[in-house]
Amino acid sequence: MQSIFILMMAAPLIGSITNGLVLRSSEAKRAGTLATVCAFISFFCAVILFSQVAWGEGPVEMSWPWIQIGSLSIDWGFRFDRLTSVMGLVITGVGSLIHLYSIGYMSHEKGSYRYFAYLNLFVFLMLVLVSAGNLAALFVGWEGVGLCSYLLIGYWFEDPEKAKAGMKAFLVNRIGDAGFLMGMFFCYQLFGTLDFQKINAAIDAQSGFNVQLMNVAAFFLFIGATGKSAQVPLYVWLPDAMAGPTPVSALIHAATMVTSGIYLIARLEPLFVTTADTNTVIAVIGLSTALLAALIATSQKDIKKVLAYSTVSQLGLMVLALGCRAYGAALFHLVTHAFFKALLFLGSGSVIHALEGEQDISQMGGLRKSLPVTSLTFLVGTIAIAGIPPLAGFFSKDTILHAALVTDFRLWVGGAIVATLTAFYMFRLYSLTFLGNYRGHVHPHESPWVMTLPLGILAIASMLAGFLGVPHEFHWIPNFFEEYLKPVIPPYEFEGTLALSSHSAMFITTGLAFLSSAAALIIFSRAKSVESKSILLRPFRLVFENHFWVDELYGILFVRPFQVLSRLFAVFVDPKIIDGGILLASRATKRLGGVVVLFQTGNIQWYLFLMMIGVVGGMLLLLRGRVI
Amino acid sequence: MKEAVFTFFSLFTLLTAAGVILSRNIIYSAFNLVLCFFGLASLYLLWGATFLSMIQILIYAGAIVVLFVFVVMLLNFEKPTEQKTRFSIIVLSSAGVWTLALILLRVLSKSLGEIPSLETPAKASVRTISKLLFSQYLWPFEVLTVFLLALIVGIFVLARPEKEETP
Amino acid sequence: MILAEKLTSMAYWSHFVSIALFALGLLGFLTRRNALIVLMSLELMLNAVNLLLVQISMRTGTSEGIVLVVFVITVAAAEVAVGLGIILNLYRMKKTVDLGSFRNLSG
Amino acid sequence: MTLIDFIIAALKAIVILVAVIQVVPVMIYVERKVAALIQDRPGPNRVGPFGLLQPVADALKFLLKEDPIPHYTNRLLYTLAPFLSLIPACLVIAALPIADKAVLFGREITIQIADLDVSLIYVLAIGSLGVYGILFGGWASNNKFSLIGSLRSASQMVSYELPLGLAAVGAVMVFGTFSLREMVIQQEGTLLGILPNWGVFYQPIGFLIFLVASFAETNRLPFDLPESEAELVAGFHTEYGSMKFATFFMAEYMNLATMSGLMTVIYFGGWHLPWVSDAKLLEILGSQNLLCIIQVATYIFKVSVFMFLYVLIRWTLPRFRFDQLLTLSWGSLIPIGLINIVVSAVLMYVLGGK
Repeated sequence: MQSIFILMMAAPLIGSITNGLVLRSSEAKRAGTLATVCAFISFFCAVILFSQVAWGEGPVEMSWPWIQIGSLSIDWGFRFDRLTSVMGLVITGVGSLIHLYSIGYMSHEKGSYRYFAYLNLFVFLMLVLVSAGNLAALFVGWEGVGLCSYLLIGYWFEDPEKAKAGMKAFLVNRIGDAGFLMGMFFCYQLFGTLDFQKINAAIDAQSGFNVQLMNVAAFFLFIGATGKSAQVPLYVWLPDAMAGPTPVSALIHAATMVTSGIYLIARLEPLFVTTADTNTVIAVIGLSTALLAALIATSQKDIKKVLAYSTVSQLGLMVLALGCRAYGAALFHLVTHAFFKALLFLGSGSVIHALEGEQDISQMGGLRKSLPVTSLTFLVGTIAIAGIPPLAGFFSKDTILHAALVTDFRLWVGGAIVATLTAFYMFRLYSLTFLGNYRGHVHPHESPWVMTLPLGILAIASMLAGFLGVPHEFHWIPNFFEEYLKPVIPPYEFEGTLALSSHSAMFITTGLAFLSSAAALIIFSRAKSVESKSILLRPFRLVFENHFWVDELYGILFVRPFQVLSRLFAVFVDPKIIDGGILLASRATKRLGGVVVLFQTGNIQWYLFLMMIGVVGGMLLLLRGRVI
Repeated sequence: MKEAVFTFFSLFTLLTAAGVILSRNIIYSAFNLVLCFFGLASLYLLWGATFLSMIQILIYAGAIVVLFVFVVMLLNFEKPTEQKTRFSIIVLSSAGVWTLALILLRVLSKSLGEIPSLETPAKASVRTISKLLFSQYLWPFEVLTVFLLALIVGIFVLARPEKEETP
Repeated sequence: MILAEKLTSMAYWSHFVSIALFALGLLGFLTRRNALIVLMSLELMLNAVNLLLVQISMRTGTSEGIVLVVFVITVAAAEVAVGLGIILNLYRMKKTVDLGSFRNLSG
Repeated sequence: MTLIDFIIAALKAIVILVAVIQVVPVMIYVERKVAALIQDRPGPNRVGPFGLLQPVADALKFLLKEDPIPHYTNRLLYTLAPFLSLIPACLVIAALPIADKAVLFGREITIQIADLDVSLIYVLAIGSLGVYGILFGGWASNNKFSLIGSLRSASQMVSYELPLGLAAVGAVMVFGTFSLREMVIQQEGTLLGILPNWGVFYQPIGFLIFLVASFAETNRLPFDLPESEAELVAGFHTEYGSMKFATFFMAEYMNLATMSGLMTVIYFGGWHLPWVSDAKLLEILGSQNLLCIIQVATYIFKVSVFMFLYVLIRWTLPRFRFDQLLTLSWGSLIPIGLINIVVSAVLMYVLGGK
């Protein structure tokens, strides 16, 4: 089994090296085929490993020593258990479909070997992240995927805007990474190890740990997760990350990388279960992220931006679930979200591809006829994310809302609003894009099969994935997902009395989703323009369209002072004080050398004369009249 | 008798050494140098270092000065002209040198005079010297051989005629 | 005892001889400008030290001094070989061996 | 050291020196006669019976000729040079053991001027000084041919002293001493019962190297590059005439004699008759002095053989070219000499001593 594991890890790495360093083929088809084959090999290995883990002898483990300093001992530990298998399947499965899709999407691109090399490298590092056996190894994958994200966002680095977006993503992630590192150090301080197994076992075995410290550790780790998983206040990089190629947005910024924060917390489930204070923070942040992003999403005009904010919103929902200690629910939503959000992104990519790069939905409309496959699959994705049964989103979202309801009624209300808004902005997007009349100028055309095939597969997955984790309300269907994860993550337990019966809550949310979908369809399917005419809504729209001016706020609060400080250093401290000091030293040396050079006449006899004087002087000094 | 011989050879050595540094003609300097080495060899002989005395003649007189004379002759094809040294330099140098000599004489006669002398002068036989060379001083000896090897290479590089620049 | 006394006096004069020889060599080194004579002066200095080593060694009956002298002679021979090689090259360059004309290293 | 000792030593020196100088006239005659023999002509035959008095006539000619000193020469060195050549040649003889000892007036007298314990090095050291005569002579003559002869001589001497010394080191290793007298004494008796116990059987290769190098050291054909008359008129002594030239000439023959003597001493048993030990001989003769005479005769005979060999080779082999000469030394003789030392050392270690 270990060899299969190694093959799973190695295939994308080899593909990356071959593409990026060896072949450097300028043809997208050749590079893409190689990358896709590698990704598929990895996927098959993941499937084999999954079957092994599910029905076979259990987790696959490997490790060899990495760092040995005094008592600190860190291994290169890998562990492929049930949780990892879920993530691994998503990464390699969705990943390989997106590789396939990319062949078509990048076909007009020159030198796309770079793109495929990065993409393969990303898959490899993501696998490192999810199969890491300890925090340090996970951090390697964590940073690695951050790097790949940076490289791919800035893939078209000739455009300064896009390069800047990559930079922004990287820098914002740094803040989260600092939190992650702090959390790691606290974990080491608390448990004396970084190994997940040992940490979890230690917490399970005894509760004598300092809860305050554990809260702090959990909090810092959560800051890391907010960075990677785009939560308030560090979400601002994700919408800008849409500057990258659309398949990248689908893979990295919707399906996999952004969920690594969720994965991290799920992985350290025993730690987070015990930290009540932190959980409150997590839940509040998750809910506020979900609400904020959903509101912003309702008035965006860029098709990818809408999806980006939708992603942020859905991630917020997952974090909310984490805050409610419903780790299984969060992971389930992660999986279903990976399917339908990847589907939506790929669909939007197909649209953009068809419209030769047009992303503004005001230039779209009525594409249903020219892009039938895309339109149909996009509709499936929309229904799925809107939470309309029996598609995937309904089940996973309902599980989360149920958890929120159990935890706190207020959280459930917020979650229900988010669900309603989700249905609204998604159907708005669908209507404006595919219904009504075509407002653009470019002649659209349907995409090739390499692009539509992944769309189809993902659409089917979005329809069926929900039945893996049917909520408890439908207790006659077993919850496979929860059962499967039971050894790693204990299922969620009911506690206390509910303000609302779970069935009625489900009916309310589903009904709201239906209503808002219908409203969106009615309002926008016949709309002449994207903007609504209502004066009443204008101030809201202004706020939402400008993302609550969060970027501007950050600009004033952090970026500007930092820039001023940098300017100070650049203009004054560096040239005057530091350079000045160095120049002073060099000038002093030169002056001194100018004096000493008088002794360097190039005449050997002069040197010997000086030496003799020195010897005579030294001897006289040594003797001090003792002999003479 | 012995003192007389000793004094004679001491004076001989010093006079010829003075000849080395005072001669205007460089060939006389070389000639004086040979004689000086002979004087030194005689002094060694008087002190009982027979082997060293022979070595002194064999290497210094037989090889080193021959090389000097050889080079002098090579350079003689166009007579090298030596400029006169400035008088001030001579005065300063002499003052320094003789001060140093005086100090050294005082120090040495004071400190070395305290070394107990043997009743009869020792004989440094070749056997003793070679035993020392190959036991106590083996390491310096080996280092010296490596040094000589490096020297051979160095000389070879120095003496090689400059290569014509090949385009 | 008489012999010992004689030796002591002889030792004194030996010191004088070797120091005087050293001084002469140093003087020659400092004042002569012909590179060959400077090299010869160097030899004189080395030999002055050799003389001192020999007489101390023979007076005390140890052979260490002699061994040292053997080393010095070896190194001196090597030094002369290199020195003369350098002087020949210098002569090839400037057609003179006057040390005053080699001041390229002047600071 | 008493006065008598001093007188004996002085007398010994004078007698041996005078005796060795007699080599010169003899060699002049032999050389001319052998040359004539090889070139198929009668040779000197006018002065005395068989021309035996020819050397006397030559000497008279040298003595009576005008002795001019060219005005462009360096007078001092020009005059000094021949003697610088002759003196080392004479000095070397002091270390050669000619015979064991004689008894005169109740005193044992060793037939050797000075019995140094490092006589082999002494011979090599003083022998290497002969080059100064040639060097200064050539330089003082202020003549390009002379100068080139001198330069050649210097490099030749320096080059061939090394193989000479290396060959001698082999012998020193075998005999375990630097004293020539010791070496001769050790060569008494027989080796393996058949051969005489001579150094040449211990050091055959060393002997060959020594022989070749000795030709170069004495500036004899085929290595007489410093005076090669075909190229350099007469090399370093182009400007010399009459008695000064004769002095150079004497020095050459003296060197020849000492080299032959050295080879005799190191490699051919010195004064020993082959297969007969001194003690047995003394028993037969019954007199130490008689034995001494026989020893001297043996020694002179052996030396004569070598001298004759020199003459023969001089008139048979052609002259080397200068680069060939140097290549022979640095390229063949020195490496072979080094290998000889190593092989000798290994063999001595394996066979346990001598």
